[in-house]
Amino acid sequence: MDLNYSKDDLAFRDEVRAFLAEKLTKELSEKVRLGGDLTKNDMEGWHAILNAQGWLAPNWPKEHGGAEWNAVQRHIFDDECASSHAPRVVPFGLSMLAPVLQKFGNQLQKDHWLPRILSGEDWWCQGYSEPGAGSDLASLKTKAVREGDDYIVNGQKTWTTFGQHANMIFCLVRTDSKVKQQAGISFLLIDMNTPGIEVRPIILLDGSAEVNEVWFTDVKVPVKNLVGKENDGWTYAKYLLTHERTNIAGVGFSTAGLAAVKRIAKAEMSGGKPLIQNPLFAARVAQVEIDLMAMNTTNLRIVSQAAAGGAPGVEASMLKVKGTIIRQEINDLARRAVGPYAMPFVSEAVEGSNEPLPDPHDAGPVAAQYFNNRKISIFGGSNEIQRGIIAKVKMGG
Amino acid sequence: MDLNYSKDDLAFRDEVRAFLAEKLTKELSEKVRLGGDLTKNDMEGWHAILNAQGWLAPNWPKEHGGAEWNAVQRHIFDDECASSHAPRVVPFGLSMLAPVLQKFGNQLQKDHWLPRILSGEDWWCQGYSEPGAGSDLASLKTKAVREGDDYIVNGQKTWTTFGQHANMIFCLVRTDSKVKQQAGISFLLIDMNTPGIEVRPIILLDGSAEVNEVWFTDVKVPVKNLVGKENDGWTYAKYLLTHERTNIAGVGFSTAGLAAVKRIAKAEMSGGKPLIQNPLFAARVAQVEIDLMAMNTTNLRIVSQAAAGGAPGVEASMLKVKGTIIRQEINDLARRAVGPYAMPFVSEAVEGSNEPLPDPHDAGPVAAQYFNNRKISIFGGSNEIQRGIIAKVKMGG
Amino acid sequence: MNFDLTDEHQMLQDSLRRFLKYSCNSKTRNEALSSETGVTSDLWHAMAEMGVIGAFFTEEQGGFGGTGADIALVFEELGRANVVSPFLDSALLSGRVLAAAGELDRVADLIGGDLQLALAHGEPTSRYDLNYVRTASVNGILNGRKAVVVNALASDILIVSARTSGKVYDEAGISLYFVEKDAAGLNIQDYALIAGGHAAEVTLDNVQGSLIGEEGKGFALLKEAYAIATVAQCAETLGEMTAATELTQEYLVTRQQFGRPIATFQALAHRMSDMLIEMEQARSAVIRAAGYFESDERTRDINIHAAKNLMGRAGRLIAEESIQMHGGIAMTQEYELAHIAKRITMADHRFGDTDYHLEKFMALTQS
Amino acid sequence: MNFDLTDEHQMLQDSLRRFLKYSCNSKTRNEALSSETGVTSDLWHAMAEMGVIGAFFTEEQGGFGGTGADIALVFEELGRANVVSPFLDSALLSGRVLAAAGELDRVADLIGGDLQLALAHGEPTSRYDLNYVRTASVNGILNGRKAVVVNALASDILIVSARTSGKVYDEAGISLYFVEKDAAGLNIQDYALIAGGHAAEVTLDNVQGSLIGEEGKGFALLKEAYAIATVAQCAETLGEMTAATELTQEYLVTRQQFGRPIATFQALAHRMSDMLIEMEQARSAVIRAAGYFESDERTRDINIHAAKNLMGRAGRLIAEESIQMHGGIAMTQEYELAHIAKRITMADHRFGDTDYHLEKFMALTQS
Repeated sequence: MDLNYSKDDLAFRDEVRAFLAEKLTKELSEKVRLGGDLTKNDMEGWHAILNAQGWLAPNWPKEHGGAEWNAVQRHIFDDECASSHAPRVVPFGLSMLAPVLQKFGNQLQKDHWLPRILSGEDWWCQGYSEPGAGSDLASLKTKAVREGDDYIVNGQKTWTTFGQHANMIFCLVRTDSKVKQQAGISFLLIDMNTPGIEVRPIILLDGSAEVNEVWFTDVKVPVKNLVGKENDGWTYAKYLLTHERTNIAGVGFSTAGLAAVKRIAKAEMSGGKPLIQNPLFAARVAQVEIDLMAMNTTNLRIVSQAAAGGAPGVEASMLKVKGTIIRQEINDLARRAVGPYAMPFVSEAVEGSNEPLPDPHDAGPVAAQYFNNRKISIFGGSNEIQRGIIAKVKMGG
Repeated sequence: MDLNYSKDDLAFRDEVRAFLAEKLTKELSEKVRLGGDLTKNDMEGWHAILNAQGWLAPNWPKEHGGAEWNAVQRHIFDDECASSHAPRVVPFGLSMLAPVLQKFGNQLQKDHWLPRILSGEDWWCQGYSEPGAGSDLASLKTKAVREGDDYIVNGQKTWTTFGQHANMIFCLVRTDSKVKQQAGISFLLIDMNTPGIEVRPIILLDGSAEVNEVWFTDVKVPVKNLVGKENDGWTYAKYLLTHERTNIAGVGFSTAGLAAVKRIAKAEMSGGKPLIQNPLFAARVAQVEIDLMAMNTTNLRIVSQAAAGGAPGVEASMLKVKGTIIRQEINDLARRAVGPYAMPFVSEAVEGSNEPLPDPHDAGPVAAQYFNNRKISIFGGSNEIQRGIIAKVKMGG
Repeated sequence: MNFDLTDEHQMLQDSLRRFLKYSCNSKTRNEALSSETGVTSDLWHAMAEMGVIGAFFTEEQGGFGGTGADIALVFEELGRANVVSPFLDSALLSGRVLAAAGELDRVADLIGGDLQLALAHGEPTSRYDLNYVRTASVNGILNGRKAVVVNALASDILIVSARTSGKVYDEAGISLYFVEKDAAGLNIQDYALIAGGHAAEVTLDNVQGSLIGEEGKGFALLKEAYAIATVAQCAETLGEMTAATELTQEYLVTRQQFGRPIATFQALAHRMSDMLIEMEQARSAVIRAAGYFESDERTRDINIHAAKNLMGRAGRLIAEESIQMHGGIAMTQEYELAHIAKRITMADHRFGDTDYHLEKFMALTQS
Repeated sequence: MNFDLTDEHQMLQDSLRRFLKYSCNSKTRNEALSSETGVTSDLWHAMAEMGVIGAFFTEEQGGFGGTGADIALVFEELGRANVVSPFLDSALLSGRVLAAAGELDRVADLIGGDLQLALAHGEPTSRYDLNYVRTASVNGILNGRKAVVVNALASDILIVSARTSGKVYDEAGISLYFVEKDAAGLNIQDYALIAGGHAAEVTLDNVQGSLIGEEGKGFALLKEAYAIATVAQCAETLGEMTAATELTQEYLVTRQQFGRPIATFQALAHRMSDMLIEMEQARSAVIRAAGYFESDERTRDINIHAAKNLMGRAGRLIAEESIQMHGGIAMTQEYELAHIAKRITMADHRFGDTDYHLEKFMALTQS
């Protein structure tokens, strides 16, 4: 057992740091740090910079242009990016669709779509959830009916993140309604510019407009855009869900968030002393820091097992639950830390303005972030679903 | 709305205080305060003192010799007894069996058994739980078969508190095994001196020996000892269970326990200062004190509604859950407060000795009390059962 | 001891609840939310006519109530209906300062619904410390900055605290002033609040103020007004928590997943039970804070600190669990719960947060 | 970075686990519990022969291990098998003090299994403060009282801390002494411990001691020995928590209520999931405390304080939830879980509790 980074790891970390110091602009990182909404250009720009460096796809095999880093390297990269406040790479094409195509796509599909994900030519979004389905993903109702060389798709998807930016969507659709729920589902790739598709924004409680409803009315999708076999989509969906769970513990985000809490609490005064010296607040900070230190090691233990061949199954669920609890606790500490300055409503997205924040500690976005991040324990398989998975694996039933 | 005691209430409180000051010996109250095990004599003596005063049976109607206090008076009495460290009155005859007899017993049974409960001539224990039944009370297996003027009882009861002292036991027994669980149960009164009954102590994890297994082998019970109708016992059992829940919030115990925690924390030194000045410990104490203040009012609100005619149903479950959480939290604080002195094992019950405790703050019993009181969220309908009741009443299903 | 409402309170509660049910809905609220100042003057006047503002003041002050119980009753109903309107800041907090200072003409205007006020007391680094005043007054000329002044833009006149003597955390030496909205040197940088309504950063650059009450004695007035405002805030939050819990109960019973109502999933059912238990505790805490408001100061303050701490903890549980059990729908702005949850959470940032009141409680009970 | 056990550690773990499974059961434990001193000498010697005690010391000290990882591995196995034996106090804590003081002959006896020790350091009002020493030494004549001295009665010789200079909380001026068991003026009031084993109140009334190491420099030795003892305690508790969790899992799957295994009740299933998550966190905390033991002192201490705090919190959860989910059976002394839960809980009272270590952690990370 050795908890220290190897020489190679340290060299890799230096390389990442140098890269971030050179390529990540102060303007962009400040926007990320302050929780500002990134424009499409911001995200595409960072995507292109990573692609030019060959670091866009850590998990992809080298043959497809991936970096093939090991678990420790991926962890180092995520960590450095989070603490430098680099933008999060949009995962839908890179980390979700790509593994499915690489495993289940045909050669034509691989050759066509994978390079376009790297180049940024396609911006993918995800068509999984439906209104009324919630955690019960398999109860989906969007239908695809075969007509000649096309499927005709009708129905509605929801919670589609960045649907307003995307030109492509991968969808789960029902191609057979007579069989039981999980059977009869297919996996389709759909051009968002096809007639009959409408995207409507959903404003979240913090005022942000990242997620959307996507409506399909008689949308024609060529049969060549079916991945794998008809009615076998549930298999691919489950495979995707395990691969969705990279960086699921969110250790990097929590680390950056905790640093921000400490920074605020050193500046904020309470009873004539810095808030960080208030024992009750300091104890809250210390407890979550201790949990995060352990989480960091739990994460490394699990991902290093995964690198060694074990698939992260129930462990991914554990990381998800505890990781979101820690992140949400840090969000809660941040809103407490800023005191009355948590109250102002500051949202460039909604107001379209960019006024200076009203307080001395960049406090503006912390309450919005607190509310926005309530989602992380709901979306991507709620914590209740994850607890059910853990119990089932560990105790059967 | 008026949160203050009325003049009459205050006069009643003074009367209770004067009574306790006169009748409760220092020796007995110290034994209670230090969590010592009370002897049978201790308990019978206190029972007799209360009976002489006419205060033994607050809930009984006056015709049977009860005090017929209102909810506020009962609360005052419980509160004063707890803060004076009076012994708890053994409830099995007084608060459990008596209401059942008063409502469902025949005249002969009432005339015979009720006076003997008051006089202390009979010491009752409870034969409800069975091994393997747990929270699923209706799955009981102890059988009573009618033979002439007798039932022949075979089976086993468990968790029978003070079974070693009792001369009578009220039992749920199965008189018909062909019907579904709740049906086919009868309510029998059984003399513990009948041949075929054996009582075996169960040592609890804190070393105490209060509860017992009771074994029945061909035990003859006269049919006149059947309460109500054969196979209708479940109705009486449920009635008893609601009446079991007097003083269910345990506010008095918590109040006394919290005072003890504060007393210890003022004497105990940490880093050169009294522990009560340590902000982390003080915050724990303050939080539970705040919860307890609210609980006190919740309790009064609920019992005063009950006095006004409403039956405490789901509210009793709420009091049980929150009341046990608060009591257990106070037990936890007490064990923390005494530091390393929580570790010694001090149990007069097991060791039969009465050596002075090894520390300066009467710390000896606090860890044992912590472990012993894990039972309060398990016995008498576990907190899981109570949460189920609340959800069922509030949301159906 | 008696937990029943008086007949008068029962009538007030009934009529308020009926009125708010009829006149407050997401449409009127969204109008208030998106209005320039956060105030809906129709609602304000209608409520004033019902005597709601009068209930905040004693008969000697020109009102017909003024007890903790009167005020808790009104604010619980406002919370239950999720009303966004500055009754707390404009009418109660500011009004009680003026009433205690003997400014009864202004109070009469307030009760009539014809006056909007704002109390500019907190400063950028005061956090929740009531004795922190750096803004200085020399012969009534004020200089300094006031932070997150709720209702500043909509107010007809500002009440501003300033230091006439002493050091920044001293209780003595704090004075109160009227400042006209059009006073030279006054700047109001207005912004919307997350939970609805507006506030502003107020800067004073050689602004002329006119003294309220006695010079240097403002702290006692502020402390008293903040105490009753804290009771009101707790009661309002209790109403909001009730609304959130009822919505969640209803959702659990209605919403189907895996072929059955999610209320039948035991993990959720048990968590709902815990929420309902904490609701009873929260109600008790508010009853105590309101019921002991007229007791001696120590008893009053202990129960107020206890209540605000308990509401902070229970409020967090109710808001977070309500969102989590709803799932995605609760994340959307158009669903009622999102708004309620924001109000519950933001209440923790008013008049001292969970830990602030815990420390005050500790100081009073563990010395 | 590498989380795998070395081949040597894997072998040690396998052989220990096999041995303990074979030789430790409730019968042997009850013998230890009811014995006069709490020590089972057969087990002690057998373990010493396996090299268990040698693993606590470096090669220079006469052992063949001594790292945080060596020690955590052994104590986790002891915990997993719920062994009641004073390895922690007699061999590790006392032994590491002697090894650091250069008393290598004694260490050799200890490794051979032929010596029982006890460290008499804490005092009736020292709580967890390591620098609190009131017991005084004047020319090696000791006067004072030592509290809850684990293994005192069974020890062959006592190690006693006493103050040779300075005030009661000073780190400088603490000296260490051997005190013979039959020394005049020494009184040992022995008692059993809740979690098994024995301890004693030790009073010293003009007792002759013989100096260990340098006069006045004892604190550094104590601090180092307490640090490794804390790691060992965390590892042992981790083993016990693993045992409790496994028992509970098994019980949930086996136990039927209302006609089905209680593992299928979702509320319990979800709570078990939370326990399993905290078990992973606890394991990580122990890995860190052990793995960083050889780092710089600050890194080492941060990770030890973090671990003991986390074990305190997770341990409480595991012990209390295991009992609650078992129900009545867990309340009985004869059921294995009762014993395990007591050991987990009582670990919070050794070498500083949950809050003590949180405060130490705060001091190191928030300055």
